[in-house]
Amino acid sequence: MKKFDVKKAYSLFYLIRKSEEKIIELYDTDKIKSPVHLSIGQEPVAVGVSLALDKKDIIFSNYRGHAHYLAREGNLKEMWAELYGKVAGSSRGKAGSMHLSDWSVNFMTTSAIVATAVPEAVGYAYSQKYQNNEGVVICYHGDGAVDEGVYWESINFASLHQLPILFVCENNKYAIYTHQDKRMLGDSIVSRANSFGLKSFRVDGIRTEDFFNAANDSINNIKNNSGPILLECMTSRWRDHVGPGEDRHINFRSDKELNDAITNDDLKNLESLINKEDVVTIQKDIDSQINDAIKYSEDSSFPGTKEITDNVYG
Amino acid sequence: MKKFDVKKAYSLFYLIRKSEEKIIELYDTDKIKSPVHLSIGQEPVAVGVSLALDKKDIIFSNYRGHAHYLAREGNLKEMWAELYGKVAGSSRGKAGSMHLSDWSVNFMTTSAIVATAVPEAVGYAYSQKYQNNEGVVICYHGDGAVDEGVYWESINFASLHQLPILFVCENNKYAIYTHQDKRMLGDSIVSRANSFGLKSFRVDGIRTEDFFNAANDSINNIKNNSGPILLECMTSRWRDHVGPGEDRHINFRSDKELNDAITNDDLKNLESLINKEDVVTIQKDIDSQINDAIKYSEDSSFPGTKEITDNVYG
Amino acid sequence: MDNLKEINYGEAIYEGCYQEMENDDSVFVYGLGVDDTKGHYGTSKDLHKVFGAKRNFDIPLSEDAMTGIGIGAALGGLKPIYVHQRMDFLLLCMNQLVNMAAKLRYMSSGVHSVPLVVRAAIGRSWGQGAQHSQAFHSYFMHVPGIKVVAPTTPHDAKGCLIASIRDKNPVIFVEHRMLYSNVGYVPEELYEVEFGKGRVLIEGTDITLVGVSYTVTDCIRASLALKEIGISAEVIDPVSLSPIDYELIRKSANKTKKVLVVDNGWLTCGFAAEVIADLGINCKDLDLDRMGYLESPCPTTRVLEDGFYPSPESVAIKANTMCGGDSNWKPENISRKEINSFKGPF
Amino acid sequence: MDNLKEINYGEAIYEGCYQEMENDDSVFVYGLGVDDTKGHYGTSKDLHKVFGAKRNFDIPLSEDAMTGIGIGAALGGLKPIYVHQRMDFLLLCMNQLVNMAAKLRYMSSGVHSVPLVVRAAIGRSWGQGAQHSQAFHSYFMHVPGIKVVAPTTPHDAKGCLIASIRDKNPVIFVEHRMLYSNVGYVPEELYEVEFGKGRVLIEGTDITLVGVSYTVTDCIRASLALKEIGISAEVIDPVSLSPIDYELIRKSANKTKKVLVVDNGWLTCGFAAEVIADLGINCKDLDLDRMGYLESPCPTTRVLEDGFYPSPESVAIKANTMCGGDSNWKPENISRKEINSFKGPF
Ligand SMILES: Cc1ncc(C[n+]2csc(CCOP(=O)(O)OP(=O)(O)O)c2C)c(N)n1
Ligand SMILES: Cc1ncc(C[n+]2csc(CCOP(=O)(O)OP(=O)(O)O)c2C)c(N)n1
Ligand SMILES: [Mg+2]
Ligand SMILES: [Mg+2]
Repeated sequence: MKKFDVKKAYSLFYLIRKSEEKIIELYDTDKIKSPVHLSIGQEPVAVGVSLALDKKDIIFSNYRGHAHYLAREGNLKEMWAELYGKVAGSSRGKAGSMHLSDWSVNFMTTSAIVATAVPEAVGYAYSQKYQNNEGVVICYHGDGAVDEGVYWESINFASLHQLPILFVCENNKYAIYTHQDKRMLGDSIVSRANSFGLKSFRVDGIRTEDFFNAANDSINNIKNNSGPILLECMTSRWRDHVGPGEDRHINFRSDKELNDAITNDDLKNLESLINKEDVVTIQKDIDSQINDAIKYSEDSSFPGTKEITDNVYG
Repeated sequence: MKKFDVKKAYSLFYLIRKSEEKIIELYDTDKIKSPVHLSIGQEPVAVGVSLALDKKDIIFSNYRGHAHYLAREGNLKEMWAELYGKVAGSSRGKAGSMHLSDWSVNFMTTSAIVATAVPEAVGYAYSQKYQNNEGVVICYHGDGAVDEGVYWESINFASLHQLPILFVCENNKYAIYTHQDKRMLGDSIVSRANSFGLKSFRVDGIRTEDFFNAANDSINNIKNNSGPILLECMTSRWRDHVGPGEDRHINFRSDKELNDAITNDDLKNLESLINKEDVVTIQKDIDSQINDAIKYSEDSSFPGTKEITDNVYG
Repeated sequence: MDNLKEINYGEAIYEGCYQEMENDDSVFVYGLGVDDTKGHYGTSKDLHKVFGAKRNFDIPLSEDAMTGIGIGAALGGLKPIYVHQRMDFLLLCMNQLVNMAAKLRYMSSGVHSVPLVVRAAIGRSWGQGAQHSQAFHSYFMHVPGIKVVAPTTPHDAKGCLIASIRDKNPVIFVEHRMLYSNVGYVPEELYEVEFGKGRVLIEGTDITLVGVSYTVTDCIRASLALKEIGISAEVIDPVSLSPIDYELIRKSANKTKKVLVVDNGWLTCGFAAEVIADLGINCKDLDLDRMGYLESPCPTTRVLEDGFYPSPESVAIKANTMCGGDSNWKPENISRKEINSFKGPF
Repeated sequence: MDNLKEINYGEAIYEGCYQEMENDDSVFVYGLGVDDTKGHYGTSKDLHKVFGAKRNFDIPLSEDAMTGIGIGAALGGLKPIYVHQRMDFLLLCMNQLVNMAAKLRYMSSGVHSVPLVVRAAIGRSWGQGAQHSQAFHSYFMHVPGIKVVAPTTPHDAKGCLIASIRDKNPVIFVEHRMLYSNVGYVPEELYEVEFGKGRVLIEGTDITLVGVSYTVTDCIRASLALKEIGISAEVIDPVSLSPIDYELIRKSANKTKKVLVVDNGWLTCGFAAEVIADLGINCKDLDLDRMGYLESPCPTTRVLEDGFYPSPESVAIKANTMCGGDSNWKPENISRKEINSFKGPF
């Protein structure tokens, strides 16, 4: 079992927050050649979960994947270059923000079609069991994903075969602007999943540490053959569903709801737990990493049009 | 609320049983131009449910639909002619056994793709509510249908909108030769559906009357705005999944399981509750109806090949 | 049709929908986000405020069931319009559309009808990548029992939508994101654009250009560029893809003897293949060719994306070559406001 | 390839699968009923007894997820074979196949590969009706990133299956129920049939007949009937549909100057349209035509069903007419054992 490492948590959290803020800052220049779904507000989940993982564990994510990727300690430069659509990007610009992947950190794939990578994660877990491999599969998805039938088909198979997989539902309560209450009767993701034979728990924390603890326990249980587990992680998306903007003008949620979330920002809390000097060092280091990554991306070239039809078939 | 009418129950049950037996008898002649999925053994569900219905109620069924159709007092002659592939059939031979439909008795449609008519039933229920119509929708489906994601999507919408629909899951424990235990963890159809906000009950009866009582209560509740309900009706399929034969040679279930079901045949029980004379009259009447239907089908002609492309568009 | 108003494509769809909802209580509109403040590019904006939530409502992310629910509601006497933000999502609806909607009438020998309209937007703008950019009109053309329309002008958008709603059959109504801002004159009243009739948008004698949905605008722009070098290109907008107006295309082909079909999708087994096959079978001595999406998924980065799609330039170059022109000729930069001005974020 | 054995198509698939499972531990087979006593027409019979349940297992009715699960397992280094009893069920898998399987390699710029094989049987026998008879090979031909094969002979069935398993890309392996009993000589060892190569099954000079899967047998039988009236028909089996051997077909077309494509599915935007479009673009002065399913769903009753499908007779009649023959000519009744002897029940 791992222990919660506050400094590491702060550092990853800060990295994600600053990267997303940089995206917002730069977006108007049109240098980023991709729609972006920002993770600001949802960092505690990704950071908490990632700190509980081993190198061998495998991640499946979705279009809102920056936090998942960075918390996994993916390659910052390649991610930025990918957003810029440059050849130095992790997929030479073909993927963009919505389809990040990077096998060097077992960050498998991210789909822009909601819930569509969920069965892939389950299939990967099947292959882990088949091959007696060690890593646990982590499947990040939103609360909207559970509206899709394929989600329940996938869960059913995972529990039938007792596969080594942790589902991490980031419940920010909305699918775009539609509240969960308009999509399902009752607040029942956990009970639904339980009824499919999946051990399921809600994590109501706003603290990174709470998500870490839950994930750490779960991963440990899965490694001890508990079968698959679902964590419903309550969280909040601070920006608009897509793009760099805010969404208060759309009036689909109360200002208070959002303000409360912002007030409880765990970044401040984590910062308060570390000594000032370390904070400064971490911030400086990360700020310069991000600047380097942007410079790296600006310096890289665009792919040539003959690349369009490369890598369609293997 | 309706009362259980033993004579009517017996009569419908006998009609279904004899019709199916006649199909078995005739099948080798190749006069029936359609694969058949027989309902023998499952009659108590269809008869019990149908006796609880009003004319205005609407049925959606599946490829194993003979019992549903006959219990609904559909047109016996047209059904037979449809099996024969003749123009006098309810769909001029284009539908066959797997796609029976008959609007004169609100028997809407039957799909051969598992679970595929379930959302249609829900949509019809939406239209009933939209138009303030009275009839409740009945959606028959098998235990295999709940494996499909579309089932949970459909249930979710029905419960979210509190639609007037009764789901009747005929749980014969098998999808073809695959036991429920090989398809889901735990025996949890009712708890799964409950977790989706659908009031769900298991009816363990082998008696037609038990299914009637459950359906009668449910329909009554739905008419009083209870929202949708699911009845998981435990039952047994005596013949092979498809075709006129038996399936003991396949060894996928124990002989005892099947023998027990046959021993408990509710047809005998219902017969014992009616006076002998009535039994004789009913049997004679139905036997001759079936013979008439067969004669009617034999006399009808096949459609002409120019009909192939009729009714593709309206 | 006296009163013409200058409105855009999105507004034309909105107007057709609104007016037909006023006209017919059984029409309702549903889909992800149809009742949010954006209202699917304005096309369903605030309809719930006017007609109530039962006639314009948001749904759970359940494309498969929601299609069947539309079919069921149609069986129940209603006229549902299911709106999709991306045509890519129709891949989740194939079983319901092909196995049910397209077949219920036939299987019942004409008793059932399924007056369902499925509106689906082709997602192109920029950076949409492999899963938010696809067009599947040819999938639906392939299947008997479904109709397909892909209007290009605001006039046809309104008239086709009304005709689609009134049609007894399931209709796939193909929209294109880069068309919403297209402006044109549109009659104020209710009217139908008849299915199965194409339009000659520009008359010409040297070559026939046939587009689909947004690529019709590529063809128009190409024809203007070609005109400057003395090539007279006829531009055809088929409008209705199933049924399709083969006659009109054949007639033009027999006149110009050269046909370039510019698909808004992949070529293999697509719309362009269909049109060319028909001409290959029914006409003689034609020069035929086709263009469309390149044979790959759509790349995200802008430079590759620009090469992936046909453009007025690439269409003009190919047409010029087919007419015996210099293969090194390039038209002056042709402006495409809707593409260049698009700023995202999505 | 010395040791030849006479076996049928179903046995050839079984043998190819069995041998490759022996050869490669990462191959596994799953699908509805694959481990039951029938074992999908014998093609997967008792594989679980030999290789264990993890390598041959039955599944819940969850086509959508089970496709994604295969893709995920392929990403994890395995080689899954997903078996479908009817091709109609693939409509439930379109999102996974088209949006994921076909694109993961591209989106990762070549890092991912998805060596998934999807076996799907076209359901024709009799009485299968509208939902159990369909063929969707053209849907997959349409999409870059997926390969499609449709072998007709036992030899090609075995060799294509092995090649499909070893291929890095997702492959749709099209089977046809009326082919399982086809007998032919098959090498005993492991071998691959190369994708992208078609075969001239019968050489001829007057007309080219191109079939797909089962309609290849219609073409062969038609050519035998045509021979009797002095018409020499060349019969081509494309075997591989994506990639497709355009060259071979063009060459034959340039020789015979007449091509009839007999599709095993609907015509609009289908395989036949594609082949004819290619010929229309790349060859000159050809007589082209196509046949396939009639433009309706498949009717259940036998008399209508017989007219719905192409047959050796209807192919021969059309070919004869294209060759200038009497349009009232009819071939002697051509025997089709596999169709006539089929007794159901399903
Ligand atoms: C199948 C599908 N339907 C609709 C969409 C459009 N869409 C993109 S994101 C989204 C909301 C998903 O919500 P959730 O799963 O809660 O994730 P979140 O965006 O809140 O992180 C929708 C509806 C899509 N991408 N895929
Ligand atoms: C989507 C789909 N997958 C597979 C099949 C093949 N199939 C036909 S019936 C059946 C079993 C269905 O079981 P259940 O729902 O329990 O109904 P039952 O036959 O027992 O009445 C299967 C797998 C199908 N028709 N449709
Ligand atoms: Mg959400
Ligand atoms: Mg069952």
